[in-house]
Amino acid sequence: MDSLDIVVRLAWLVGAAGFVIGLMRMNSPATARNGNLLSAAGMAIAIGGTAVLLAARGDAGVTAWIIILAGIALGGGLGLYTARTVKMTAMPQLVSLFNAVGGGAAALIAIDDYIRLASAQTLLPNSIPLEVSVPTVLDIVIGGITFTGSLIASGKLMGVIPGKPIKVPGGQLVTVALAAVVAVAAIYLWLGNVSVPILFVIIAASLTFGVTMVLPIGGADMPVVISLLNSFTGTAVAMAGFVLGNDVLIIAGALVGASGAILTKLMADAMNRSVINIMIGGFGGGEGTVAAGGPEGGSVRSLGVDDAAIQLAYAQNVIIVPGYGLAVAQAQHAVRELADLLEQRGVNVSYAIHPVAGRMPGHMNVLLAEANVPYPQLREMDDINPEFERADVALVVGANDVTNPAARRAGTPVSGMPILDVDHARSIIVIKRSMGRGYAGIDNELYVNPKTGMLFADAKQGLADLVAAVKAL
Amino acid sequence: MDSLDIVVRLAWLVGAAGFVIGLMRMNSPATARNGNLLSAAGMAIAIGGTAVLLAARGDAGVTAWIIILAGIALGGGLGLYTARTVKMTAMPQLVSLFNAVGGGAAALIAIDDYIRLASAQTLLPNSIPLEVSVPTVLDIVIGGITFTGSLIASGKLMGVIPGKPIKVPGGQLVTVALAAVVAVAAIYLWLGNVSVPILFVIIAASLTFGVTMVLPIGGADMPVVISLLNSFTGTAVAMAGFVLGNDVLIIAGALVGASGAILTKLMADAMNRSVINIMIGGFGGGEGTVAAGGPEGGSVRSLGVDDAAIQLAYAQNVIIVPGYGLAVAQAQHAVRELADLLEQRGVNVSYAIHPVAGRMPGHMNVLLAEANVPYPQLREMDDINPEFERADVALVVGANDVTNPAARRAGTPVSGMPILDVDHARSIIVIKRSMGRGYAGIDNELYVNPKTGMLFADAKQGLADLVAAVKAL
Amino acid sequence: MSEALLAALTVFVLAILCGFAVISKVPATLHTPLMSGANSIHGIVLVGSMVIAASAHDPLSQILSFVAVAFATMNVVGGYVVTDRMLQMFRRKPAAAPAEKAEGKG
Amino acid sequence: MSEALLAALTVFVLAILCGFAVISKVPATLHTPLMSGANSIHGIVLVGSMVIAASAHDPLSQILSFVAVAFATMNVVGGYVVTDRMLQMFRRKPAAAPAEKAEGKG
Ligand SMILES: NC(=O)c1ccc[n+]([C@@H]2O[C@H](COP(=O)([O-])OP(=O)(O)OC[C@H]3O[C@@H](n4cnc5c(N)ncnc54)[C@H](OP(=O)(O)O)[C@@H]3O)[C@@H](O)[C@H]2O)c1
Ligand SMILES: NC(=O)c1ccc[n+]([C@@H]2O[C@H](COP(=O)([O-])OP(=O)(O)OC[C@H]3O[C@@H](n4cnc5c(N)ncnc54)[C@H](OP(=O)(O)O)[C@@H]3O)[C@@H](O)[C@H]2O)c1
Repeated sequence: MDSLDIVVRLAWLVGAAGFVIGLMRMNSPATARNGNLLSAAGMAIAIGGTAVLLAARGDAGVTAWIIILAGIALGGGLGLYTARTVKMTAMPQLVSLFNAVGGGAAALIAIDDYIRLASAQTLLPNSIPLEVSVPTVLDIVIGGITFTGSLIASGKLMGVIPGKPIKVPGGQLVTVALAAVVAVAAIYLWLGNVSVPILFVIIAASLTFGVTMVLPIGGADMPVVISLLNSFTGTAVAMAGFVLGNDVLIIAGALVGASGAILTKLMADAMNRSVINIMIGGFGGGEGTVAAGGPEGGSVRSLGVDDAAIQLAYAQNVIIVPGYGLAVAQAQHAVRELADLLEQRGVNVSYAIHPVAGRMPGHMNVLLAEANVPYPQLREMDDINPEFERADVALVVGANDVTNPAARRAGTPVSGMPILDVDHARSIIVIKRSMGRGYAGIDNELYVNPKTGMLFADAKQGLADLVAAVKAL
Repeated sequence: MDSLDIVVRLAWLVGAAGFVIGLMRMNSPATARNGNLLSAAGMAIAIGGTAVLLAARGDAGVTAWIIILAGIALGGGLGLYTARTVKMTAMPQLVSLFNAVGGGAAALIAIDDYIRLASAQTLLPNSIPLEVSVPTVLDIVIGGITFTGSLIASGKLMGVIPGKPIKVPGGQLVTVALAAVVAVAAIYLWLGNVSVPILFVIIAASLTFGVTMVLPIGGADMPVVISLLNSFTGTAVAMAGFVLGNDVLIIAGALVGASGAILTKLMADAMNRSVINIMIGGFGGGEGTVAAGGPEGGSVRSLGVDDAAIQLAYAQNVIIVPGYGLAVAQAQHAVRELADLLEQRGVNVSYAIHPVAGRMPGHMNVLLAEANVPYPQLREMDDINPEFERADVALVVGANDVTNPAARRAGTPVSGMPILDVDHARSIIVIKRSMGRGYAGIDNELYVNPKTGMLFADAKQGLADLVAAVKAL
Repeated sequence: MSEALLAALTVFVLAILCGFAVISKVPATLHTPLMSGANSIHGIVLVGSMVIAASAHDPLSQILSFVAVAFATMNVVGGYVVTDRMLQMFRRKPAAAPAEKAEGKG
Repeated sequence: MSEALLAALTVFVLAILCGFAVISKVPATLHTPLMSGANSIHGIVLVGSMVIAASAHDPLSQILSFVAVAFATMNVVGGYVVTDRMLQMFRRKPAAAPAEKAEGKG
């Protein structure tokens, strides 16, 4: 091992360390951005080192360099462009897309490696040791599933593919069949047989599996699915590392595989679902905005814009509770305008952010931050809940389940989900279009609370009206 | 590498994994004990594997086995006995003792290894490569410092050595001189010279350094010092791993080295000291229970046992605030007795545990748990602080600094230390012997608060009197 | 089982443990950025793609490795940029006491 | 720098990172037990001590390795036992809702 080797290997190690420390720092808002940059620096070092190695070794011919540079130019361009231009709320589907290509790349490495070995060995049995064939197959299977799975997930979030669960004809049967095929083929290769056609059977089966796995899952559960597939890609990359005998791939891959798994669990917990239950499709995807009469036992009080405006303008403390409806209506700027107006009048305004308000974790923060709402005004649930008691008005904008007191009782679809204690506020104003239900598809007792006034309107429109009305005071 | 090698190496890997997962689980009270057992299991596997390896290899003669087994019997016996019999409050010094022997063992490995090499090489220059000499020297230096340093720390906590800072004649000079000697000697060896005498110079200097490093530090800061030395031992063990080329030593050592460092910082933060500032001796060690007149501007109201008993007996909510005085007076059982008595009378009682109440982190939990106070009644500071408002009586037993409102102002020795909001309680009863000061050596404004009544007594005696008085009601 | 494989396995296990340990109690706000951040990290597969590209001689290998490189680079570049955009959100007003508080929670 | 050393270094770095990551926001209550727990772990030095003892032939080596083994074992056994004693403290009443709460904090 000459000194160049050593230097490059050390560079890879430094890169890997960068990833770990970067992730650590991304655990808290204060250091998160710096953590991401750190991780990026690690990546740069690792890739730079590789380039130096290839150049110095000179085993990369002109064509090879053209391939590499062209590939980098193309991929880099696409990545940069899409990442720069995507709308805040469309980010999850983009992440899913990047995840797909990552998994794809990992699979391609194993495929290419296997084909080469196979041709070199001119198909002698046992010519490919288990040490190689096992990670190769795993890489291809996991990478393949991730590739198509992530594409579907992305498509669902983009709306290219309908978000609602799509039953695959044959359903479970197909899945089981595919799994069986993969298993048999894998064992065949592990027994020492060398066969490219069989490899392609595995590839095809894995790709199909990815599709059938994700199609039946509802759009609302996609964040969790994407996170899971992200963890898969990590594992696939680690396998690629074993195939190539490259430590940095193994480290980074395993790191993402493991942390991704934890993260997936955290996400699922945050919407009190279990990952399993999501993968086999629970109540996910019921975007039920079914217009429904007021919940039995309790009359709904509807409120005029002017009354609402007066309540807000003369309040001491107002807490705004944004929900999915705000996102749908793209009303983030409107709500900020109203908040600013109130603050000018000396009302102090803060936003109560429920961890799973909207349809992806952090959805509300992303939205409101896009409208430049100052971070300090965004308050985590546990942080603000005690303050509802002191709030004169809680203004609920397009939020439903996350405010439903039913969650405190057992036996409802939202039971056990921590909620915002909106009902502790002195008075409550709810802006939504109708008595329609939320994601969980149940009525909200908050709306029949005597303290509650309903302002029926599209969030954006309703807020605009309020701004006008407050100005008019 | 034959299959036995592989099995043993895998066993070591499993052991290492056990350590990491064990530590993870020790991060939360619920899983902590199980985590420790897991780590112990990992240790058993690693050691068992080693024994098997040695046995199968047969390179260990009869004498070797006698040495090993005798050593294990002796060390194990001592460890088991001391650990079983030590009093709860004496645990830190014992941990420090175990830490000392651990560091010692690590150093001995390197010493032995070096002497063998030296004699084998019959002292040819450059016969010992840097790869060996660097970790060897580091191991010996760090291990040596830890050995004596931990012994001193332990001695101070046991009271064998006076707890108050002891100025070393020559002070800083000696330290610097020793450091210089070590540095020169180390470089001499790294330059390729082989010399056992020089090695012994290093050993001697390191051992002395350990002593001069810890002597000047006050007893109250020992928890932090012990934690720091603990992290040192980890590093020494990792170095021993490099010397022997043994992965499991490297992993476990590095793990402890790093986690120990973080833990040390957390501990120091908890008593808002900086590690540096402790090592060069800050206000640490001032166990100033100097009797002092009531703080200027404010009269002290002293309270009779019976009045106190009545207040407690007819209260709704009582929060007990234990402090160092409770530990000194060994009053944990007395306080529990009082609490039970009150609970029987329908008062609900909880304990407010300040992170640094007493003289070691967790001191109060350890004490109260010894008296079988049910864990749920022990409430972390952040958890209970909001509840003082609702407390009819806050009963402060031998606590001082952790209740001192002065901490909320800048410019006092306790400034910035988070405190228990005892002064928010409707009324306050303080049991202590006098107006004496606490660790920080300043007066406590709480004691001159009109809501406060002082019950001057030794904690144990005072509590006993209260129990009697409450029973008498 | 070769020495090399054993070493690789050791590294693999340690990295997994790091992965488990590194994600502590994260505020839900950070779930999406964290996911995105982890997503960029597996872009490291670019290193592997470059390596195979360097030794690709037949057309098939060349095509495969070209696609691999392009894919991987997209993952790397896009991943880090989009993550950074998400995180820019967390910038806050100059003097923001409450922010510190919020961080405390984080 | 040999292949072996590089591998060892990789493992070393990863283990350090694990160590940093593994200690998250721990309640102060657990500081002492955690310290004690970590303390027991470096008792792994017993493995090293056994190895040198096995190959100790001259009296000096034998004495050194004997002491090393004894020291290390004391560290291991004592460490785990005392840690366990500290942690037994955290057992709680059968039906203890608040305990759950307290854990949440942990
Ligand atoms: N955050 C995540 O990661 C995530 C992921 C998956 C699922 N979920 C689930 O999603 C739910 C989130 O709760 P949420 O309260 O934010 O939303 P929600 O419970 O889904 O309710 C959204 C409400 O917004 C109203 N709305 C829709 N369009 C609107 C518009 N243009 N203007 C005004 N209002 C409009 C709807 O009522 P109208 O039709 O009457 O207007 C609907 O009741 C939770 O159940 C959570 O578990 C969250
Ligand atoms: N926990 C840790 O890890 C750690 C480590 C090092 C330093 N510290 C520091 O130690 C302090 C801990 O605060 P604290 O409030 O627990 O204790 P403290 O501030 O040291 O006060 C203890 C008080 O207990 C009283 N006392 C002593 N013996 C007594 C007895 N036999 N009966 C009744 N009362 C007795 C003393 O007053 P009288 O003399 O009037 O009785 C003294 O004022 C903090 O400053 C902390 O930073 C903590």
